[in-house]
Amino acid sequence: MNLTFAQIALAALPFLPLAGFAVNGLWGRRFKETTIGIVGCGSILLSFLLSVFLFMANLSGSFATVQVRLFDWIPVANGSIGFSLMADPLSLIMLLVITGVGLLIHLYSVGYMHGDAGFARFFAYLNLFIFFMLLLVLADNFLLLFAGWEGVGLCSFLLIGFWFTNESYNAAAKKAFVMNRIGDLGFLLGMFLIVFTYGSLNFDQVFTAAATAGGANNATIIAITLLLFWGACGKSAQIPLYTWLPDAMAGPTPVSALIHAATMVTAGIYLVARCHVLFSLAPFTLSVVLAVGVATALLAATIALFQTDIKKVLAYSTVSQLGYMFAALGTGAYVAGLFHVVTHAFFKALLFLGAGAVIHALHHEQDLRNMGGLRTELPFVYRIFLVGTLAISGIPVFSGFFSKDEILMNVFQHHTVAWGLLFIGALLTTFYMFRLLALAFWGEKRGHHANYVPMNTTMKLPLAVLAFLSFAGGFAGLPEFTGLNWLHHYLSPVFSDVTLHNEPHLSIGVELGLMAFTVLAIAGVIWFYASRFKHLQTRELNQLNGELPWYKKLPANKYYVDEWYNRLLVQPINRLSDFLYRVADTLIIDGLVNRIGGMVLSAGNRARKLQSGDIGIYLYVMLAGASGLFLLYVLLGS
Amino acid sequence: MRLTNRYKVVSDKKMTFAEKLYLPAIATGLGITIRHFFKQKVTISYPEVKREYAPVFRGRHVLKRDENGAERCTACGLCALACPAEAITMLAAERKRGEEQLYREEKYAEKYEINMLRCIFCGLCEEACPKEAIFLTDTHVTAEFHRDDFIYGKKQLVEPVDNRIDVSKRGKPSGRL
Amino acid sequence: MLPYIVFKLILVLVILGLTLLIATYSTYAERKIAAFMQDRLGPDRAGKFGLLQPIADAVKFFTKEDFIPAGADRVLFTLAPAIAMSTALMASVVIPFGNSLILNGMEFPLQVANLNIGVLYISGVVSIGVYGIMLGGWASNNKYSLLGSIRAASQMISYEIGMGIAMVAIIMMSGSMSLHDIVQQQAGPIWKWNIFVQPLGFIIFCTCAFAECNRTPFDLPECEQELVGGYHTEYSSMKLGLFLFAEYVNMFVSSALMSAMYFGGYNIPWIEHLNLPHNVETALGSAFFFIKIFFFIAFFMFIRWTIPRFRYDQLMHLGWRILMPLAIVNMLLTGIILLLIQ
Amino acid sequence: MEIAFYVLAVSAILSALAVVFAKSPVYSVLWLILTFFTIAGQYVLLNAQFLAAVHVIVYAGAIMVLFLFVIMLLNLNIATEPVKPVYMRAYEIVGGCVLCLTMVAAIHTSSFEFTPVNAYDNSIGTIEKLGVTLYNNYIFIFEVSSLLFLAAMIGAVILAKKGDI
Amino acid sequence: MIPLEHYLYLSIILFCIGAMGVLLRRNMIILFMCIELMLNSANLLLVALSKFHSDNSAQIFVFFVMLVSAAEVSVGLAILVMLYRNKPSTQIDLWKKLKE
Repeated sequence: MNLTFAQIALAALPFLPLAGFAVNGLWGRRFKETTIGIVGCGSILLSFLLSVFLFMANLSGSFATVQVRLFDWIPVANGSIGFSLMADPLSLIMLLVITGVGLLIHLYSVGYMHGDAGFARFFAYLNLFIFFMLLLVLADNFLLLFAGWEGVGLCSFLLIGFWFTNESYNAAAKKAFVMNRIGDLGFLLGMFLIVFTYGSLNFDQVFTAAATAGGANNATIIAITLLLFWGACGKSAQIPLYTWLPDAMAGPTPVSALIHAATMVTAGIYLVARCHVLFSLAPFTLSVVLAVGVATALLAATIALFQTDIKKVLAYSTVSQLGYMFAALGTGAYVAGLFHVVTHAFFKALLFLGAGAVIHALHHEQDLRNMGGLRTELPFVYRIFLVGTLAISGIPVFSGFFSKDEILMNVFQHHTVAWGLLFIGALLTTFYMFRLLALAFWGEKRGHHANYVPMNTTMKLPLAVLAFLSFAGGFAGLPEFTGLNWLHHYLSPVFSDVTLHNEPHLSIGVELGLMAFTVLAIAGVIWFYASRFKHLQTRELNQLNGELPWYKKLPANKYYVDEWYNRLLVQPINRLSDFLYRVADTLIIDGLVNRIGGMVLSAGNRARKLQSGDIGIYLYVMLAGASGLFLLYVLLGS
Repeated sequence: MRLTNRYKVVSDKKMTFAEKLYLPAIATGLGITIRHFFKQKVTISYPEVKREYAPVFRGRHVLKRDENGAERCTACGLCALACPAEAITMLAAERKRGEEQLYREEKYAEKYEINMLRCIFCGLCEEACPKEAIFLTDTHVTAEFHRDDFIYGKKQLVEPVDNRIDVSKRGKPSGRL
Repeated sequence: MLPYIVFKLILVLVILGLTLLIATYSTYAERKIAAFMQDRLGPDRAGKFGLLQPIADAVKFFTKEDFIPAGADRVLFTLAPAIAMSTALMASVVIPFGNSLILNGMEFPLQVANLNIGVLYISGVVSIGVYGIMLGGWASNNKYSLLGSIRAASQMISYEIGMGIAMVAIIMMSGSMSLHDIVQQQAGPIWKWNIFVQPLGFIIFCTCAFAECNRTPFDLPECEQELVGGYHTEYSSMKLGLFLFAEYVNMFVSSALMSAMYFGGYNIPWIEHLNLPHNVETALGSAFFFIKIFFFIAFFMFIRWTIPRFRYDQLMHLGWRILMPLAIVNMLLTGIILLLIQ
Repeated sequence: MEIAFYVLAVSAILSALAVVFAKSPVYSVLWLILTFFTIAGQYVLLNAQFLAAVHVIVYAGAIMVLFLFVIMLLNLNIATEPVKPVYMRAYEIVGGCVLCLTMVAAIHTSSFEFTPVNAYDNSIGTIEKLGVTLYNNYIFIFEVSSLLFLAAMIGAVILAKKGDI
Repeated sequence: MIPLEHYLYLSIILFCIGAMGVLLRRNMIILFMCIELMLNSANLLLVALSKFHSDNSAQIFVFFVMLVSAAEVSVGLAILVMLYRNKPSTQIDLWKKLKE
């Protein structure tokens, strides 16, 4: 087997973090923190360098896609499912994001987790996560992708419950796990259906088969895509499976930044984008995706307005932004969705890490009501946070502007009502982000001490880099009309077959007008909040939950979704289980088993008398039996 | 306290890998044994070749006679007194008429016994004797089957008249012991 | 066929006689060498240089009182030395004492039986040899004897494993279990000898051979200081003689094996260049083989007076935890290298 | 050849009987060793020299030494068996004979074809052939049996060890 | 050539002697030995069949039988030694309580 260097690099990529995991996981307890950090970050750095190499090679045109088949994994009737990796522009973009942001967050964690008892465990988990994530994006078939998918779910579970002595954190981890399992069920069923329909799980084969079969909107493909989307909803926290993500904030902040903002939750987007051939064949599913995306974006944004936990705000913000991405996918604008994935990875990681810096500095204080006035105290973090806020709000030149604008533009083209809702969502985004900024950094100090934990360079450096990326990342996808949309150009080979949109593009004038309108509205929101923030803050801080009017109380309590879930799903199941336990299990099954057992027991009690323990008699009987058998043979056999 | 210069300090230090292999040590050991293989042998083929005794060797006793063949011993008992092992007993008797040829003095030892199992061949009897009657020779006390036979009487001790034992060449240790 | 059978019979008798002769004179050699190493002369009374000493010993053994202790099991007590002696003698059957002689156009190999499982046969016979010692010790009805025989049994079983695995490496090299083939494979230049290919194997084999023969430093079954005489404490006269004799026969067989398996047997390096007549070459080879055997017998004796006895736990430690792993490593290495060479 | 077979067979049967009826366990062991030797002789006659050698090494060289070892270690040379009533012994001997007879009769009346199936291949018992078969067809069993050995080894050590492990 | 039946009869006889020994004797060590005897009769038959069928698989089975019996003996004797420590006798009847 002659491997090109690119293939070797590809094969090595995911296994470097795995090696890091093995080393830290097995011997981490004996290592010093420095060693653990070097092992953890070093393995990611190496895979980042390999990713960059692959990316450059791809850019320079030395290959379009690169594939390597490591070994036959599961032999099946026709051919076998290979443990094979594949990198195309889509994977490469994800690869860069995962390893790049992952590297920064690893670096940050060295400072953030300093002194924690589970330092080695933390880095081992993080490395394992990166391994599975790389497996996910590099898989060239559904099964391997599913392996990575489950793996990241596992790591997410482990890391949410990282401080496993806290019972509620464990509950959060369990919740995330169960929610993900519900989503996985859809994915799994989708896979079964794919195998059943196309007889393969290999991406190429499936897509080719689907494309040649044609027949848009037939029931099978709608079922497949809906099931896959169901899986994506679970992983990417969309309605109705979004409730685990805010709870997942129980994990350490770098985890929230890496897994629950930048990478894992975008796996759903990746899945849909990867299967765009299928989705493009099912416009009905796409409209479902759009609807779910818009609804999630708006709903999460309203909830985010009323959260008091700094990480919860960011968590709902993430859910909301993921909704944007799905909305983009729902209109068939896969590139726009992915663009937002990238920029979101930058600024949301930045925001989370910034929040982490605040939490770190304030001795693990997460409640916004106990912050305030940190602008002068933590100027570096403030600046960082400001960049992130501006980026997510969509202020021009910052990265969020370009990506969100592209989404809005595409949605406008497709569905005006959806655009209107997303526009409102964008305004809400701006509002809650500035509320967050104001509560944390502006105004006066509230209830915290002045002895801040200092930040070291390993924490500052990633923040600076991410801030730069949040600022400049948008230039990768300048608006369409400029003709400089590099990302679009780069990803075009992957999405070359997207034929859904053959409507004419909006004219430059309309586009610019919309852009200006959005920007103006956002600026208006900012001006409104900035000028009146003191009043708004005092009112909010003095208002207790019970005093809120209903329209505020509802989002403040997350629309009681968890409670409804509890009442509608969990409790009935509990009651059913209880009933089944008491009647079916105890009376019928146990009764039967016990009765049979009792019979055997009494029979055994009687038969036991035969066993005297005298081996001679046993043997004699055995011998007699053997003799009898042979005698029988002699008499009958001849 | 150092008794000799050939002492060696014993230690139980950890052996190095080379020492743990043992093979070099075995080789050195073989070297030593093979060297001895070709060394001058120290064995003497006894009955044919006899080793010279030292001049001060002290073997079995002899009771000397004088030039005329008369016993020199007068049974004075000084030897028995000097004997640290109390191996010597004697019985004195008076010389009868006509026995002048046999005994030099008027008193003689009627019985003179040395218990060779007790004797330590120190030679103090020889030193003590005023009459130069008892000497230790360079012959050995031979092995016997019975304990009684080790009590030498005059029969064994007194030198035969016709086979005098020459003790003149026997060296004396310088100074008293 | 008939001359062949006659030749075999003669060969058997000659080898039996030679074995016994060599074993007999080994006792003499042992005493002489021991004496020399201790700066003594050793036996020199019977005959010239004491050369008749073994005969005198034999006469003494035969004329001594044959004593059987009261509590002893008479049958086994008598049987044991015979077993020890006969198993010791049996091993020499497969040893190739030389290449074949060609007389009258017929080829007569100088080996009693060229079994294709020669090496296995040897280990089989060696493993039976322990019965003589065990039964002897047990039948004596003496605690010391029993201890000695139990020690002997565990020692011999333990060292058989290392020895067997060391031999496996040789078998892998030659691809045959026949000793004749193993020797033939070492013909030619001197570096074809297995000692240069299997130095580790030789050290293991040699050590195990010492233990199997109950020779110092592994003579715990009969260590005089602890167990009086070990398994032969109660024996006297020729029964004792057989036990002692068996030990020397074992030594002879071990030496023959060592020289056959590791030192080229009857091969003289580069002799094929001399273009000697076949029979002359065979004769020279046999002589050379015996020289090697004598060398190893002497080596056995040198070792005896060089190395002190091991302690029992050290013995077991050496056998199980050093020699056996080493032998396995040696075998694995041999296998890997053979695989790579192919 | 045939004489050898019958001599070996008769001595095998006699020594096997001696194993059963010997008074002292030590003698039982010795008779059993003799039986094994006769069986090894049968192997040689059946052209399975390698198996014969292995049989001697394993059974005579290892297993029986172990038996002897245990007997000596526990000092079991005195037969301490309860005397069974005569009728019981008779029952047992008759039982064994009946089993034997029925089996022989079964063989005798059966219609098995006992003629050689294939043309006899002389190289069947050689080490090379055995090795090829062992390492091609039975490699899995071979490996599993090594596990069995390991388990037996550990078990024996643990059982024989005094006190707590 | 000796007919196969003779090997069959020989191994049956040996087997039955072993079985009889198991019945007759109460000494655990001798029981063990009788079991070995029975195993060996089976081995003998296998080798004979291997020759008559010209198939060496049977000889491989003999290997495995030897192997299993070696393992069995080592564990069995270890158990025996352990039992002997508890009750200094090798009579099998004394261990009737093992049935529980």
